[in-house]
Amino acid sequence: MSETDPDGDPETETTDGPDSADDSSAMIRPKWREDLLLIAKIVLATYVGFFVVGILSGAGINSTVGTLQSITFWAALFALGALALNLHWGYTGMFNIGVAGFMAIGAYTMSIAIASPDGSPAGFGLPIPVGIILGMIAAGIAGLVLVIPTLRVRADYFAIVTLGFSEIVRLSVQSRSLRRIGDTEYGTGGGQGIRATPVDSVIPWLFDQPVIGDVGNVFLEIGAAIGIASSVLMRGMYTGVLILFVIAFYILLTRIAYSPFGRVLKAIRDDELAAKSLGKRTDRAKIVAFAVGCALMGLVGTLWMGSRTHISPDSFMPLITFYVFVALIVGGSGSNTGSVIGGFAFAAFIFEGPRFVRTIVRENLGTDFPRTAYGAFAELGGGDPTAMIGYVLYQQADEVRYILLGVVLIVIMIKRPDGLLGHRKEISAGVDLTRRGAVADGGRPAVGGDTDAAAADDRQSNTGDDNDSQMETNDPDTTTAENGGKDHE
Amino acid sequence: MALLDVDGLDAGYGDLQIVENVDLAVDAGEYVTIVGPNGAGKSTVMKSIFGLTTHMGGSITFSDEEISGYRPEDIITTGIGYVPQNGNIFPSMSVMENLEMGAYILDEVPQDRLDRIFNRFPILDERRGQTAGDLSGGQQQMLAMGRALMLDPDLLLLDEPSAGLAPDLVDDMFDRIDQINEAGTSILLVEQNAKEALRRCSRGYVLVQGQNRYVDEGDALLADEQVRQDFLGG
Amino acid sequence: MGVGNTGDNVSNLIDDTRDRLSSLSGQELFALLLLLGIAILLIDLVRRLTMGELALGRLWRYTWNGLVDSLYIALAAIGLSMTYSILRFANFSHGDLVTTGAFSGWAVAWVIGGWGMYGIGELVLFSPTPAGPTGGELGMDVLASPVAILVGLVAAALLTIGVALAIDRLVYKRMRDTGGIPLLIASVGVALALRYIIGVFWTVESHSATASAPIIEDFPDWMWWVPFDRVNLHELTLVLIAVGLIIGLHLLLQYTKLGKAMRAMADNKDLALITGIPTERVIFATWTIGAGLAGVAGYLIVLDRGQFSINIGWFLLLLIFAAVILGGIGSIYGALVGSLVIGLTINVSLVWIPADMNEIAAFTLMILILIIKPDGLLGGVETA
Amino acid sequence: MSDVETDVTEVASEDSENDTETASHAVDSPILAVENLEKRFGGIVAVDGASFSVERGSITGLIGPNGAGKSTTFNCITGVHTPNEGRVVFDGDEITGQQPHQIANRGLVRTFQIARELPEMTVLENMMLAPKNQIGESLWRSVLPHFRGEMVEQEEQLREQAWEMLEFFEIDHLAEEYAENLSGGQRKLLELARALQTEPEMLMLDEPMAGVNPTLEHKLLEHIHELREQGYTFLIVEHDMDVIMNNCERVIVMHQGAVLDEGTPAEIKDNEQVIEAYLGGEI
Amino acid sequence: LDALGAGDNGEDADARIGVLQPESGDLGDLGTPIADGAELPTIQLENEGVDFSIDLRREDTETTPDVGVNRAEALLDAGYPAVTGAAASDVTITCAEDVWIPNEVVAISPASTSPDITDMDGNWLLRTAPSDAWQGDAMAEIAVEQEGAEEIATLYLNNDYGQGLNDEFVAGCEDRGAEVLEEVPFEPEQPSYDSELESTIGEEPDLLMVVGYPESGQVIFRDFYSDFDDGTTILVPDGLIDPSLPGQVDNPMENVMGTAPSARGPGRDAFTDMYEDEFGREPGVFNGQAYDATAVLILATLAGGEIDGATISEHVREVANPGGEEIGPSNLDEGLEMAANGDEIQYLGASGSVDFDDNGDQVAVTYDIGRYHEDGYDVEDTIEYES
Ligand SMILES: Nc1ncnc2c1ncn2[C@@H]1O[C@H](COP(=O)(O)OP(=O)(O)OP(=O)(O)O)[C@@H](O)[C@H]1O
Ligand SMILES: Nc1ncnc2c1ncn2[C@@H]1O[C@H](COP(=O)(O)OP(=O)(O)OP(=O)(O)O)[C@@H](O)[C@H]1O
Ligand SMILES: [Mg+2]
Ligand SMILES: [Mg+2]
Repeated sequence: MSETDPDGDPETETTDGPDSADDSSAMIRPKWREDLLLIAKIVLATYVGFFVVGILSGAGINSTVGTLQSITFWAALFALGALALNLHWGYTGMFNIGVAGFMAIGAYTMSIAIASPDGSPAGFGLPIPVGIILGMIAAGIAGLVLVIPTLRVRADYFAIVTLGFSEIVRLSVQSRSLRRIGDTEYGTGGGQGIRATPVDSVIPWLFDQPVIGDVGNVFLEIGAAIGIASSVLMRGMYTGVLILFVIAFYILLTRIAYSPFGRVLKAIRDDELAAKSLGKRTDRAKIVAFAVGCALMGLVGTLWMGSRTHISPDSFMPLITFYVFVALIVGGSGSNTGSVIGGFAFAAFIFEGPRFVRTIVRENLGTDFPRTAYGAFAELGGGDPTAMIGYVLYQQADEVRYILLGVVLIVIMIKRPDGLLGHRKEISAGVDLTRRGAVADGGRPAVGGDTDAAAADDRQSNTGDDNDSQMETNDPDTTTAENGGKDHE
Repeated sequence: MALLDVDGLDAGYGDLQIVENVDLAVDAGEYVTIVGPNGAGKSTVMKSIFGLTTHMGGSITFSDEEISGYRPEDIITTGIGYVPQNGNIFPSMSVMENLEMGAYILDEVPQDRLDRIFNRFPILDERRGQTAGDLSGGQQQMLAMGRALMLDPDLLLLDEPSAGLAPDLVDDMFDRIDQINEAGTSILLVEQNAKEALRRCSRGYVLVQGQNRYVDEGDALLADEQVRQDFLGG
Repeated sequence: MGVGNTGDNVSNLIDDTRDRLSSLSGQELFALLLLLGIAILLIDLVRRLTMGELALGRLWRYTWNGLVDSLYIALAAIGLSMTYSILRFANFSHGDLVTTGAFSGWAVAWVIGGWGMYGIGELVLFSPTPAGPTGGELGMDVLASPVAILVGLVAAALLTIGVALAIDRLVYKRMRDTGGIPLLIASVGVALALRYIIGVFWTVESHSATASAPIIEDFPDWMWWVPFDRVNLHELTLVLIAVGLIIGLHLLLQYTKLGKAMRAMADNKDLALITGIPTERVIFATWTIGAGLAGVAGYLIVLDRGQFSINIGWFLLLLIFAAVILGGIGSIYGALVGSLVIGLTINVSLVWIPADMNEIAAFTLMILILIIKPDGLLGGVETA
Repeated sequence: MSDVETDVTEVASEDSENDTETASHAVDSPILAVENLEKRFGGIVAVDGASFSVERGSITGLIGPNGAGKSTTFNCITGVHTPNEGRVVFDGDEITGQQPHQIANRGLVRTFQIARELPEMTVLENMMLAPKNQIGESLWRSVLPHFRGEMVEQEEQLREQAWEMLEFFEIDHLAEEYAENLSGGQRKLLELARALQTEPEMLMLDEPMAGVNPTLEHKLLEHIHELREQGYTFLIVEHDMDVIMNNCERVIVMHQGAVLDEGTPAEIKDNEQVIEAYLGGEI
Repeated sequence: LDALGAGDNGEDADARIGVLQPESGDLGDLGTPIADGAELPTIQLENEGVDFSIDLRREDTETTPDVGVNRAEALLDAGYPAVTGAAASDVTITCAEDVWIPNEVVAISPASTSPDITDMDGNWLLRTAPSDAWQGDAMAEIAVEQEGAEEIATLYLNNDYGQGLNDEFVAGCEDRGAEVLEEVPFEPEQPSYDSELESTIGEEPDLLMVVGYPESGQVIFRDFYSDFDDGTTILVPDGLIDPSLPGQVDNPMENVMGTAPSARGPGRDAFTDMYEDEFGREPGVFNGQAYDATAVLILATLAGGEIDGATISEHVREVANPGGEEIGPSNLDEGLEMAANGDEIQYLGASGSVDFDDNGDQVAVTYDIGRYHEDGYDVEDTIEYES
C-alpha cells in the first residue's frame, strides 16, 4: 500500500488544469518516484543484510525476523520524529531540541485519557483514538504557549529554551506534586508513571477492529506457516500502523514543503526580516509551523507509548531528542525523503545495530568476558584478544553504541553537513518552476536565451486573461530585443 | 623591483577557484587602482594578498619577501595594511578600542598616530566612546581607515573605501588617500567609483572574471573607449 | 482571485492582538509580573522568618549551598561562555569536559595517593575489583594527602586542556567556518563519544573517590564572626580555589591583551585576523582557559561530593547553559551572575517548593528572563 | 549600446513629468507623508523630527551626510523600528508602528542597503515568495486537496509572472541559481525584481547603486524609469549625486536627523546649507 | 557449523530459560550478581554432568523499561518461554504487560518487590522476591515499635520501587500512630542531595527512612555524614544494603539499620557454597531468589515435558509448592530426573521454601534486620511474615 497511496494522490488533485494535467503530477514532486525507489532500495538492502547475517550467525528465523521488525518499529518512530522536526528545523530554521518534551506531553495526555478509571493514578478510560487526538492537541498547545513569547529569542538561545522546556516537562511529570494532582486520583504517577491497563493496550484493540483485524489474522496464518511466531507478527501489526502514519506524515509534510506556505517557512529560515518586508506574516507562519510540528511530535509520543502499557518519565530523557536529531541529520535536514531514510538508517545501524552485533558475538564467542576494562586489558596482556573484543562488543555494547552515535554525528558534520543525500534541491513551490507553463515538449527545456522564443509566444497567449499582472503592459518585443543585446556581450 | 609583486596568482575559496593567473605590481610610493564588474574577483585578489583565501598558485612578493602562505598575523608585520570591503570594524567595541586594535601588534598605542587620525576624522574623536556598530555606514568606513592607519603601513590595501559615503566625504576620502600616498605610503585601491579612482591613480588594472583584462595608466584607461563602454558606464 | 481573502479580517485581528502581545509592552508585562512575583516571595520569606515557619539557620544553609553550587557552576559556565563567544557555538560537550576533569584528576590523585601500595590499574580505574582500595583507605582528604589532591587538581586542569585541544584539532578546527548549528551538533557528537569512551574504561557505574571530608567544629576565638558552627574543609577548598581562579582570570583578562583579543575575535573574526591577532593562538588560549576551568570544576565537585559517575558533567550541562544564557553570552561577569542566580534559585527555592521541583524553577526562571531580556541579564554589556 | 541607454534615461526623465500629470489614478494628496518622526537609540537621536512627503508617481531622492538618519527613517517607515514620536501616513492611512508585513501588504515595499536575498532559495523561489495573497500561504490551504487545485493554478500564474519579471531585469538565465551564488550587483537586481513581484504602489530603495558597477547602474536606472512610467512611486536613498540629480524630480535632504531642505534637484544644488552640509565642494 | 547450531539449539534442549536482569544502568551493581545467581543452576548442572541440556540466555535490561521490553521480545522471539526476570519493578511490570502476559511467557522475578505486581496475572508473572507491601509494613513496625520513632521522614527514589515501598511504609507508620513529617522523592545520580536532606533531616525527625539504590545511596550518605549527621537513625530496605557501602562512603554508618527479605531458605548453605566457588564472592541481595527462580523454571519445564509457556505455567506450583519429595540446591540434579519422570516434588530453595500463592507471590517471608558497621553489614535479627 505504501506505493499506490502517495503516488495516486497528487494526480487526482491536479486534473483541473486542462493542459497541465499530464505534466504537473511529475512537476509537483520532481523526484517523487526516485525518492520512493531510493527508500525502497535502502530498506531492502538493509533487510537482506541483517537477515543474511542473522541467519548465518545462527540467530534463527523467528529471532531474525524479530530483529527486523524491531528495526522497522524504531525506524518508523524515528522517521516520524525526524519528519516533524524537519518542519521546525529543516524548513523554518527553528532549532528545537525539546522534542522529547513534546513527545512526553502527547504520551502522557493520551495515557491519562485512556488509562482505566480505577487505576492508580486513575485515567479517564476514553477510547484510544480520542486519547491520541487529545495528546496531539495538548502538545500543539504546549508548543503555542512556548513559542509565542519566545519568538524574538535568538536561534541558539531558542534551542536552549526548548531543551529547558523539555526538561521542565520531564521533571514535572516525575514530580511528586503532580503524582496525584491535589486530592484527585488523577495525575502523572510521578516516578512510577502511568499504567494503562492491558485490556486497553493498542494491539489487541487493533485486532478488534473490522478490516485491520482481518488483515492481521491473515498475516498471523501466513506467519505460522513459515515459522514466525504470532508475537512477532502482532508487533508487526503495530509497526504497520506506524508505517501508515509515516506515509501520512510524509504526504502532509511534502505538501507543506511544495507549497507557498513552505516557501514562507524557508524564507523565514533564510532571512526573516527580508520575508517580513515582503509582506509575509512570518510570526504567524512560525507559530503555526511550530505548533503543528509540536502536535506531530506529540502524536509521535502517543504512537510510541501506544505500543506500551506503561509510561514513565525516564523514557523522555533529552537523549531521545538527540536520537531524532541524528536521524534527521543523517538523512539531511530540509528533505522529507532524507528524514525517512535517516530514521531508518539510524534505527538499523546505530540504534539496533550494536545490539545485533552483541547477539552475534554471544552466539559465536559465548558470554564469558571480563566485566571491566581492567580485566580486559589483563587478558589482552595475557595474549587473549577475544576478551577485549568481547569486552568492547558484548559487555560494553551500550557504550559502544553511544560512541558510534557520537562519531557518526561528528563525521557527518565534517564530511557531509547536508546529510547522506547531500544538498537536495527541493524547490518549494506547488508547481515545477523550471519551465514555463504551456511548453508542450516533454523534454526539459534549457533555461535562458533558448526559451525566449517559446516564452514570448507564451506570453502573448497568456496576457489575455492575465489581467492581474502589472507586467502585462510590458511589450514583449522589447524584452526579446534586450535579451538579444545581452547575448552579444 | 616592485614593492608588491603578484605573479600569476590563482586563488579562491575552498575548492572554488575565483582568480586565475592575475599579475599585479605596486611600486614603492605608487598608487594603483583595480576596477572591474561586480563579482570579478577584485576583493578576492585583495584578500589573497593578505593570506585570507586558498592559495592555488603563483607568487606574491612584498619587499622582496615571498609572502604567499604567510598567515595574516605575519603579513601585517611586513608592513601591509588592509581595509576590507565588508565587516571592517569590530561592531561591539568602542571607536577608541577599534583604533587600539589597529595597533594590536605594537606594545603600546602610538599616541601621535592616534592624534593624527583624530585630526583627519574629527567625528571619530567626537564618538570615541560610542559602540562602533551603531555608527552610520559612512562613519564606519572612516573608522576602518583610521584603524588601518594605526600601523603606518608601507602599502595600504583599500577595498571600496568610498562605497556608501556622502559625496563630500567621497571627495574627502580620495583626497586623504592622495595625502596618505604623498606621505609615502603605496596604495592599492579597489573602487566602483572607477572614474574618480582612475583619474587619481598612477596605474590601473581592469579585472574581469578573475583575470587581468587591461593594464595601463589611469588616464589612458579612462580614455580607452572599450573600457569606458564596458566598465565605466560610458 | 479573491480566494486568498476569506478570513483575512479575522486573521488580521488575531495578528494585531498577537503583535501587541509580543511587542515591547508584552515584555514589560512579563518583567513586571516577574518582579512582582519576586517581591511577593521576598515578603513571604520575611513573614516565614518572623513567624518562625522557617528557621534562619535553614535559610542560611540554603543560601550557602546555593553559593557553593554557584561557584562550580560558574567555573564551568565561564569556560562555556568564552568558547561560545569566540568559537561561536553552543558547546554541548562542555559538560563532558567537566567529567573528563573529574576522572583524569582523581585518577592521578589516586595514583599518587596509593603509589606502591596498589597496582596502577587498580588505582587509575578506581578499584575495578572488590579487592581494590577505597577513597577512605587511601586517605583521600585535604588533610591526609594534600599533595595528592593538589597534584590531582593540576592534572585535572592539564589533562582536560589536553583533551579539549585534541578534540579541537580533530573536530572543531575542521569546521571553523561552518555556522553555529553544525558545530553545535558536532559537539553533541563529541559529548556522547567522550562520555562513553570514558565509560568503556571506567564503566558507567559510580565511583567513590575521596575519604569523608574533614570537618572543623571548634573555631578559635578570633573567628567569632563566622556564621557556621562547622566547616566542611572540602567545601571550603572548593570555595577558595574557585574564587581564586575567578579573580585570577579577571586579572588575566583585564591586564593582558588576551582579553581584548578575545573580544575582538568574538566580534569579527576575519577582521581580527587582519589586525594581526593570532586567532589560532587566541582559540588555543580560549580552550586552555575554558577547559582548564571545566576540568577543575569537575575535580572540585568530586572533592565536595566524594562520588561520581560519567554522567556528572552531562547532568550539570543544562544548568551551566542556563547560567551562561541568563548572564548573556560572552561576558564572564554575566556567567558569574547567571551562575549565582541559578545556584541560589535551585537552593533557596526549596523554601517554597519541594526538592524535586527546584530545577524546574531554575529552567522556568531562565525562560522568563530570556523572554524579558532576549540577550540575557548582562547581554550587550561589555566586560573583560 | 551605451548610447542607446543614456538616451533612454534622458527621454525617460523628460517623459516622467508628463506621466505624473496624465496618470489616471493620480490623486493630489501625497502617497507618503512623514510627520515629525523621531527615533532615539539610547542617547543618540538618529532621527530628530523629520517631516516630508512623497508625491504619487514620482521618483524622489533622499540624501544627506553619513549618519543623517536616512536608513533609520526607512526603518521607521517600514516598521523595522518603531519610532519614538511622529506619524507615518501611507496612501491616506496611518501606518505608524505597524509591523513590516502589514506595511508591505499595503503596497509600501523596501529594499535594503545591504541586499537581503534569501540565500538558500533559488532566484525563482525568491521571486515566487513575494506576490501577495497567495492561496497556499496558509497551512490548511496548502494541504487540503480542495484548495490545492486552486493553489496549483495560482502557482502557475505566479510562475509566469516571475519569469517575465526576471526577463525584464535580464537575470532569467540565473533563475535556477541559488541566490547566495549571485554577485553583488545581481543581488541588487534580484531584490528590486522581487520587490516588484509584490505589486507595490511605492518602492523605497536604500542605496540601490552602492557597489554596483556603472554599466549595471545605467540598466537599473533605466528599469526604474520604465517602472515609474507604469505608475510606481520611488523613494531612493543614494549618495551618487549623478544618480540623484539626473533622475529625481524631487530631492529631500536630511541632516542630523531632520529635513534640511526639499526641492527639485536644481533648487537643492543651489542651497548653501546643503552644499555645506553635504555636497562639499563638488558642485 | 557451530554457528548454525548455537542459537536455536532449543530444538534439542530440554529447557530454555531466559535471564533478564539489569546488568548495566542504575541497578547494574545489583543486577549482575543477581544474573549470576540466576545462571548458577545451569552451571551447577553442567558441572554435575546431568543428562539434560539446558539452554540459558542472559539479556540486559539496562534498568530501563524500553530496553527491557526490547530484550524481553528478543528472548521471546528466540524461543525462550520462561524467564528469570526482571529486577526494578517498573521494568518487570512493563515487560510483563507488554510481552510476557500477552505471549504466555512464564516469568519469575527474583527481585521486583512492588506491591503492584501482586495484582498482575499470577499465571505468567510470579516472584521469589517478597512484596514490599509486607516489607513496608515490617519496616514501619521496626521504626515505630522497635525504635520508638514518633516523627518520621522519608527519602525515596522517584520510581516504582521507591514510591511503592514509601507508600506502604508511610501507611504502616501512620497506622501505628507515628507522624510522617516529610516524604521527599529524589532523582538518581544527582551531584548532591543536600537539598533533599535539608528538607528531611532539617525537620529533625526521630528516624529517616531512605529507599534507593547504592548508586545514589553513596552520595546521600556522604552528604549526610558531612553536613547532617546528628545521630538520627536511618532505616533502609534491601536496595540500600550493600556491604561495600561503608567503604565507599568512608564512614562506619553505624546509625543505619536495614531490612531485607531473608535469604535463609533450607538450601541456603549449599547455594552459598556453590556461589562462592563459582564467582569468588559472597552472594548479595536477591541472588538466592534468582537461583530459586531459575531452578523452579527448569523443574517446571521438565515436569511439563514441553518447552511452552502454558505448560510451564501449569507445572510451576506443582514443583514448588508443598507435597512430594523435597528438592533443593544440593540435590537439584536428582530433582531434574524426578521431574522429568513425573514424580511429585517440592522445591525448597536457597531463599526460602518457595511456595507461590495464586497471585504468584510467596506464601511466607522472613525479613532480616541488620546494621552497618565499619567492615560491612551484619544481620542481627529476623521477623516472620505470612500472607
Ligand atoms: N567566501 C566566499 N566563498 C565562496 N565564494 C566567494 C566568497 N567570497 C566571494 N565569492 C565569490 O567570488 C567571486 C568574486 O567575488 P569578489 O568579492 O572578489 O568580487 P568583487 O570583484 O570584489 O565584486 P564587488 O565589486 O561586487 O565587490 C564572486 O562570484 C563571489 O560570489
Ligand atoms: N541600532 C542603532 N543603535 C544606536 N545608534 C544607531 C542605530 N542605528 C543607527 N544609529 C545611529 O543613528 C544615526 C543615523 O544612522 P543611519 O544609519 O540612519 O544613517 P544614514 O543616514 O543611513 O547614513 P549612511 O548614509 O552612512 O548609511 C547614526 O549616528 C548611527 O550611529
Ligand atoms: Mg568586492
Ligand atoms: Mg544608511
